[in-house]
Amino acid sequence: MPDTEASGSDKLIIAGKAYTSRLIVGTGKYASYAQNAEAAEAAGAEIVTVALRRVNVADKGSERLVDHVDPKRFTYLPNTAGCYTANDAVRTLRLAREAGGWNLVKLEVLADQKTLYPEMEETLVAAKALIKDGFDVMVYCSDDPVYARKLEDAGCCAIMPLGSLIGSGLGIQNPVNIRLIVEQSKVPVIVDAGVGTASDATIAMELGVDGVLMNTAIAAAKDPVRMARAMKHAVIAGRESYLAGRMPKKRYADPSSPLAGLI
Amino acid sequence: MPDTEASGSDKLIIAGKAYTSRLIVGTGKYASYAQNAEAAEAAGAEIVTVALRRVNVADKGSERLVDHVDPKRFTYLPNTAGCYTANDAVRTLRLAREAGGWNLVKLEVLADQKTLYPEMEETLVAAKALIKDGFDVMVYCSDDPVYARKLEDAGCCAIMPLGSLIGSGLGIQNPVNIRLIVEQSKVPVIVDAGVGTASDATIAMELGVDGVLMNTAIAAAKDPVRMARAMKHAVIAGRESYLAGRMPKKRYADPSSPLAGLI
Amino acid sequence: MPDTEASGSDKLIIAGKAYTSRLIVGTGKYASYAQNAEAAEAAGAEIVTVALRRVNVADKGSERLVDHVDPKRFTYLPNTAGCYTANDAVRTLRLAREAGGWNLVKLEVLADQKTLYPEMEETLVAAKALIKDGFDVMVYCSDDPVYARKLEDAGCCAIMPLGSLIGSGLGIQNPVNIRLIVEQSKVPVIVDAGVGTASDATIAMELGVDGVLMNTAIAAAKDPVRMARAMKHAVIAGRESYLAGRMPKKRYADPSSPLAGLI
Amino acid sequence: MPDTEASGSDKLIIAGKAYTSRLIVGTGKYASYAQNAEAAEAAGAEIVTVALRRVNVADKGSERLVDHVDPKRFTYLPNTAGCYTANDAVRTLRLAREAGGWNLVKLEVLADQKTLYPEMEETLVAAKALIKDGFDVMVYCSDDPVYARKLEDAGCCAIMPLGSLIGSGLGIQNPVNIRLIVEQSKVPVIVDAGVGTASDATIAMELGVDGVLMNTAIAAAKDPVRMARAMKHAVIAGRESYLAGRMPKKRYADPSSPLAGLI
Amino acid sequence: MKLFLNGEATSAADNATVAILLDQLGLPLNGVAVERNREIVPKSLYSTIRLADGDRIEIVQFVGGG
Amino acid sequence: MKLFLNGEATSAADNATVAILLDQLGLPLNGVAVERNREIVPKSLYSTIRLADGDRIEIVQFVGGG
Amino acid sequence: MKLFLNGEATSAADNATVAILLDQLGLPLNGVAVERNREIVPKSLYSTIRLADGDRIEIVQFVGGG
Amino acid sequence: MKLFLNGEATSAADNATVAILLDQLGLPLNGVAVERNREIVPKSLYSTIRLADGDRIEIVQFVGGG
Repeated sequence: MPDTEASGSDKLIIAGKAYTSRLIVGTGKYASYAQNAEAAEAAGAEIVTVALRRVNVADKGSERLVDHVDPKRFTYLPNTAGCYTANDAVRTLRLAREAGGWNLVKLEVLADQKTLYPEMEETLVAAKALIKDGFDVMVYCSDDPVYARKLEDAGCCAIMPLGSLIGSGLGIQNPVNIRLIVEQSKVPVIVDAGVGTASDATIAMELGVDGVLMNTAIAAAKDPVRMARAMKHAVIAGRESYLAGRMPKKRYADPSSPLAGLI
Repeated sequence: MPDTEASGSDKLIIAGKAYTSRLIVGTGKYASYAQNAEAAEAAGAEIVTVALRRVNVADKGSERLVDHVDPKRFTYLPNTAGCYTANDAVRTLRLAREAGGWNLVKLEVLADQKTLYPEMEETLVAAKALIKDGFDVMVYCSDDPVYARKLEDAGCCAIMPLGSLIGSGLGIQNPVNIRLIVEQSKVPVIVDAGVGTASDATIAMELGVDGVLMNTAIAAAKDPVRMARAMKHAVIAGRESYLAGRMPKKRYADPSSPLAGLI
Repeated sequence: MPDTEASGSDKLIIAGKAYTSRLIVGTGKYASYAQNAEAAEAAGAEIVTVALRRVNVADKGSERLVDHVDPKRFTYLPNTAGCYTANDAVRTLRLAREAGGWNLVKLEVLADQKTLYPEMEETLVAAKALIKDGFDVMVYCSDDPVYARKLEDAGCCAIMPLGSLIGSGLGIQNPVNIRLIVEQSKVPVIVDAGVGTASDATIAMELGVDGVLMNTAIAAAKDPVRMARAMKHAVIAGRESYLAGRMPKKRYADPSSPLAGLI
Repeated sequence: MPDTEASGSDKLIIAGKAYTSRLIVGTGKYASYAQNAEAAEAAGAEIVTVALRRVNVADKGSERLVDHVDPKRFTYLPNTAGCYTANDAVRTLRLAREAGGWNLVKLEVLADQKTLYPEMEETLVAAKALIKDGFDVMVYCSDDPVYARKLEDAGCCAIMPLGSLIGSGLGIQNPVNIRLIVEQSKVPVIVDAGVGTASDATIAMELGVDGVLMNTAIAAAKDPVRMARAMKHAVIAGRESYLAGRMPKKRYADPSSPLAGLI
Repeated sequence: MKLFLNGEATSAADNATVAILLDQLGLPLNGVAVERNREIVPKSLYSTIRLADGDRIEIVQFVGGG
Repeated sequence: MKLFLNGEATSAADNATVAILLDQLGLPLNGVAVERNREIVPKSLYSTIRLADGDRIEIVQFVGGG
Repeated sequence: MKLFLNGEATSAADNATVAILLDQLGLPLNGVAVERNREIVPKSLYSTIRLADGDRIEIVQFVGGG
Repeated sequence: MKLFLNGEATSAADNATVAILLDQLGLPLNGVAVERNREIVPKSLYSTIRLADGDRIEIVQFVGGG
């Protein structure tokens, strides 16, 4: 099957581990964990982001994510959503490591609730602390190529610039910066946040990024499972297109049929 | 397999015949008929456009398309590329029907060599003549929704507006007109010409068109076979995305992780 | 004053008459004829489009356009808004000529009320009839470069392709077609309909069109008179920019200060 | 004259001083200081950026900027182009203050020669040092709204995010971030770098920024003086358009002429 | 006599000319155009052409439009 | 006799049928279409229709095209 | 004794270990992490570390998030 | 004595002041700034501050820049 062939020769390597899928999906905002699991399945995802929260002591009966999205089948990627300081983020991820036993984490330190824009100074501080502490840090960041380089120099294993604001669905706002980050990075670059529809993901991949991370675009679609499938194909399409190398644009027409032999 | 499931319940019907693939590919501009066949395979295409030309009496040894792209496996869609009058187009397609025995044809009457823009008056004249003569006419046309309606009223079995100039790779220039044509048409709408890269095809499908026809985007890519595979996924991605229904765009951020239970 | 200098050496010639302003404004949808007149003034317009309607016999006291927008100061350009056939358009403009005594008219034959898209076949028929009858015809049309050529060949004195649907404010949907029309035309090309904000007008002019015609963008702005002034500057800006010739785009940075002599 | 009336009631206030023009121009890359002066004149600029460099002891006869662009007529805004550290930038501006006796400066600390992207950490350090030292600091920065806030909190008198890379002419890459900065800022926001043509400036102003700073777009145009005039109008157009408030966009058409009274 | 003026039935003095009708309506001779039974009436003939019973008259003027 | 085949002068045996011509050219009966003096020749008549001196013959086939 | 569990006052058996607390709460040992007075408690010590009156305990687990 | 002026070795009269140096270079007192061994020299001291052998002097002025 073409896909497997393709992916067979084209893996995404994060912190030394190879993945076939270049689509990472979130596990928030779904109608149910069951739908969530079905969507992750349809997306062909191998990595899912998860949040860490207090257990609900009052309501023990409440459903648990792990009962639907099997941590043995999907790599759990704990995030620090809701953290506005380096300290909170580091504390959260240490607990995550204790709870799950995994070193691979997604760091995000946010500046404010209105934009959820990354707080780059705090993010860099947290990244350095976590790397010193033995974590493999995939870092959510702005599309500032200078800060992206600092995060890579600090030892982050994946640079994850936003396409646009988290949950906005406004697509890739600044393709030039994403391209600059791709050109300079030696670790995987993954567009995190902003994708709103399938073509956004294809466009991101065509810029040469190594993967895409999304949540709302799937969870808030009218039919999340179908959109998850759309995104699976959109990411493959963009990756293959980038590797195939697009045709040059022309200002005028260029016939596709031979001019010779016309009756 | 998700794809088949999806397509299983979602066929493209042209002139009463059902197709699983929504990607129609041309057979021009390839390095060889062998590469051409491999690309059509990778694209998962079921319909390929072909041109009609004088046999090369001098050089009988020359390769023949039919020896590489099997007409039993792929539906041959004869075009009228190179025709600048209704008469030439009708004459060409009558010969094509005699040569192949098929009624399904692609009509294109062009205005000039520089733009290869459709000559709409002549196109409408030719469409009426061909339909009277028993042809199933898929018609290449401008994105003028008024003419699209006239062509549908005349009995064309598929409306095929250009995304941008043939061979230009400039993508979908006028999404509003394409959308208007989709909203008004009862027969399949297929974007013909203009696609330059995978995301262009995804964007076209997200507008609600029923399929995409392309040649140069695949044949002129650095790796045509890989681009063909990219286009296969791009068209599926766009179709599924359209059917799934995208999330609404937001001016500000919207968190994907729960606010409750933060430590 | 720069403006006058500029315009002094750069006139818009329509049907043998020279105009300094390249902005034509409508006279519909305003809160009052008084505001209408103030806006036309602020726009620096020399031509205003007007409609022809039955006199209101019942209410003789009703205000009259001519009392606010002086036909001696502004060239009245009668339109055929509301006409869906060539016959209605021709009949309307013959009455307009009798009422005003002017030969210069704006022809528009519309296809349907939902899109108000030009009905190109009828438009061409009407254009030929009016030109035969001695009118100077400025013609509202689609952005189909082939039909634009036919209208010019028929003798129209200005080709006026839509930027996007009348009253939609969606801007210039298809810059490629507008560019093709500009490149081929020997008579003035004026973008008619679609402009929603000042930058739309600047973009249109930067494509090389000779002028812009708008109504809703000014009349439906929160402050119509101020928007009229904005449009005046936007059209001059786009014209001067087109004539000045823009800098080439670069993929990377290029310093504006000398590298030599740094301390 | 409309313009003056408009500007009369709408001044740009920087560090307590009011300016009528919202267009700041550079003085680099011109064919000659004479052309430079003519362009600044045509742009209607009141502020020009200047660089500080070693005097050329060898060639005393060389032309001097001050002999063409009179510091009494134009506010000289010394920049720190070519500085890659906070120390170099501070040292340069202290010399500039001594040379010219002005407190108003443009701070830019760059990350690398390829992108000339702002080095935000160093920029913030330099801004604090300069403000402590009594400078009025207009700061070139990325479009990161979080850092923009830090620079404003540090006391900068104008926030100047890039539209795109210096000298690239790629326009406003991220309108969403520019909008966020505009919404949050209490000091003037001026788009610095990236403008390539007049419509870019209009688009920037329509986002609500208080001004635009450019150099290459004018100096590298085929006709710099004419482009300077274009930019003057483009900035006024965008400002007036923003203040006037644009019409809403519509998916379908909306007639500009009355439906009543049709014959 | 009876006329259909701008689509509505009305009456006018027998043998009234176009000029008389416009006067009766309080309309100026300029700035309007008159169509009689689908035929434009030239201003030069306003005072000579007499209307006939049942005539369909259209009187139009310029209004704001885009 | 003389024929104009695909725009070029050529010669064929007198009274040759379309089938004979195709055979002489080493072309298959299928996958091609034949036009004689602007009239399509149905495959069913290839063996019966005889060509005449000066006939303008077009023989076409499918080639790659977009 | 009194504890502050996930920000709310609660009570537990004197000298209760973390393991006992989790058991009392009906929580599994796996899939959760426990913080005592801002210090993470390694799973290996759940049965040995005894809680003290007034301890501030956080017990967290993975939930859906993006 | 020897000076390093704008990065290049040059010589000046012993005990020369900044004012003397500028004069010797044919430079105006205004529109330039002078740095001596990384320290800015205020215009007010141009005539009093005497340069010393080996001083590193920077003299800068405004040029076109964006």
